[in-house]
Amino acid sequence: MKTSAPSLFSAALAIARKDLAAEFRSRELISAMLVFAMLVILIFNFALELDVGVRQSVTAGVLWTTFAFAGTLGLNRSMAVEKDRGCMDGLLLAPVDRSAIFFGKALSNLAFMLLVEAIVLPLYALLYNETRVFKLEFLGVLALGSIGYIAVGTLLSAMSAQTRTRDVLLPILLFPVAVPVLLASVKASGGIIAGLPFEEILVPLNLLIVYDVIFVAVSFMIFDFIVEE
Amino acid sequence: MDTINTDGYMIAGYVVTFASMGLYLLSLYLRKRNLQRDLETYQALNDEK
Amino acid sequence: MIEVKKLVKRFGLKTVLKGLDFSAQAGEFVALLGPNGAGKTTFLRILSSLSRPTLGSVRVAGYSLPDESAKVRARLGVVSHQPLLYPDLTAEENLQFYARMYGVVNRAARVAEILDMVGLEKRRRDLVGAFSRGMQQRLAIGRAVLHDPEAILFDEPYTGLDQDASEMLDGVLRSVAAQGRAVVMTSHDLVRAESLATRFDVLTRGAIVASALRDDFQNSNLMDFYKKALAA
Amino acid sequence: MQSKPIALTVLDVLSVIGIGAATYFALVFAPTEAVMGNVQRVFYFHVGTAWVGMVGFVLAAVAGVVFLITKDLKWDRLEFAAVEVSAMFFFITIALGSIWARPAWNTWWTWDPRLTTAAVTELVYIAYFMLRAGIEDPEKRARFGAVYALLGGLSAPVTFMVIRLFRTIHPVVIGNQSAAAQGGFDMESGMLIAMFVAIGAFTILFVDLIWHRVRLAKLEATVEEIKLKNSI
Repeated sequence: MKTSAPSLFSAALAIARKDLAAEFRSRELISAMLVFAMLVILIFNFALELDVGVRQSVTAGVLWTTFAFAGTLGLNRSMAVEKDRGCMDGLLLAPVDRSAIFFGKALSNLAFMLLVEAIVLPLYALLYNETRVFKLEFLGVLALGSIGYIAVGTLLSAMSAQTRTRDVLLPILLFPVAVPVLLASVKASGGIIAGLPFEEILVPLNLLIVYDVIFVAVSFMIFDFIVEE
Repeated sequence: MDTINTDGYMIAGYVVTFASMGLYLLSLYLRKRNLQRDLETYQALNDEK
Repeated sequence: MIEVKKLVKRFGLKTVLKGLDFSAQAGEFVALLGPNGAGKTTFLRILSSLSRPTLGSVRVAGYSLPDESAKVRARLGVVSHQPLLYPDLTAEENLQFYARMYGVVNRAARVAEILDMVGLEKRRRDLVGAFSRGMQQRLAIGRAVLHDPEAILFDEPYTGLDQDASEMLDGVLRSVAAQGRAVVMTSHDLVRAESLATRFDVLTRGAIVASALRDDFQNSNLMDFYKKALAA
Repeated sequence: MQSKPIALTVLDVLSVIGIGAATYFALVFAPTEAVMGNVQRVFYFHVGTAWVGMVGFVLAAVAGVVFLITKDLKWDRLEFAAVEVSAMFFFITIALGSIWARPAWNTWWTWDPRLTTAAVTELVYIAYFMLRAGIEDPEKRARFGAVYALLGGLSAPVTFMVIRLFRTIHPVVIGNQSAAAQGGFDMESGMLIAMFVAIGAFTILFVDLIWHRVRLAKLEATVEEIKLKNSI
């Protein structure tokens, strides 16, 4: 019987693929995130009285707040699946670098987050007749923001899952360190909706990229310290 | 331009500063005292054994 | 196959393992006996590279831990008291996933072979979440031997199983052990251990305090041996 | 119990003298600011505490990294001491900023980049304490704390740069005067002296408090150890 230890990339893909297959069957995570996201938007609608004048300036903020909250829900659930039945040990037992586990979980978390965004965005556009959210630049910022948010979120969810307070702790840990990625995304995508010239959104965009690079790299490197004993 | 009278704010600021530092020092002291008491109790327990 | 010298493990200020020496050769089936909290699970977690040794040397299949942990993991199968399976995946998908993680060549054939071995061929398309505890545990053993490991660790594999399931598990365990592997099993069920193991080690207070071969025993004095070892 | 080092006693005395001097320089020596009046005198302590709060944050991140590499719990104690002491100082910074903002900008709170970054940092500190409170094992607590201190340390500068994009009315006290800043003032030489005296005094006090806090943590560890010995 022949085996050859899989590369970091193929192990990560296997984990992401496993998560997607399980989610495709149970649909627990996505449906929870979606329902939650829609409720948040509904509440914003009345709380902020999203009429035409207000909408232009707050669309980016409303969407990002919604995605951030829904994101923590998904991150918590995705890590609980590994933790509750000890499956994390199963992953740790595989002959792959521990970074592969981080990479794999981050990939599936990102997929869930992007999927939720892909459903919420058209709904928002439909409800508020706001087609500017489909601008290519807007979608690009959405992807960049999600990457940074999910990278830190995956790392911190692995941490909070091992504490006594568990689910409650994740947003408390995540939001203060994710402030840059959320605010830069809001600033950049708000600028795009307002039709500002590209130079004006370049600064937040650069900061977003800087954050992504730093935090993807650092999370990747220090994940080992979170799972060892 | 006239100088505004803001003495009250100044006093409030210094009160807050020294109160915070004082409280912190107090908490350090109390924690230390309690730990030393614990230590003595446990050591006495150890000696009995 | 497994070579442990002067192993110390501390959790914070608590010392769980205190200079433990242990070895197991290929073909040996070692039952690790001892009361709860003696450090059996901790010991197996260190052997399986889930936990780092504080001091001492640990070698598994010729590689040392924790420096060559990936190589050790490739040659080691582990069954814990949790099945390490995903309830929302089918039996087949679970094995497929782990086969990918271990880089098993010719995946489909190997997965079919394993399902056949643990007697779950007919249930391969059923969700693991719907399996009984005994079926899950059999599948967990299948998962652990997917990559044909040189050494296998069982941590209380009988936890939560009824009589029938235990007997079925006995069969699977025997067939797994009979292939020249080194097997280490923790258990506090002396009867089960006695029928399977070739050697009995007693682990208590962080060290191995006694060791005996099956051949050393005339019938049924394992209990005496165990009690004497604990009392010493 | 380790006896108190002479250097620490010297540092205690220096801290008291330093803070006394800083208070004198701030309240008496420095000239009254022409527009804002006496409230401007909180500025010296505002800068002093903000400085040590920032230093403490960087120190915590660095100590965290050193801990992750060396696994020596003394670095964890330094990290925790740095976070606790800076959290206290940052609280003063924020409170003083708020007190200054009221007469200067006619509001208790403004979403100014520096003030907001300080507030976000304070939230990171609080999250840090909550994280540590939720973990039993001291070694794991230290590891997770170090990771979080590092993440917080890395995100703080980016937070500052991002919030600066939104708006500022914070006066730039050294360097170019920003047109957008209101309530700024030109620093006279007496004010500069008072500011540097405050920075110096708070730095001494900061080192002194951290030292005390580290000693307290050592004492905690000792008690913990004896407690454990007793329970066995």
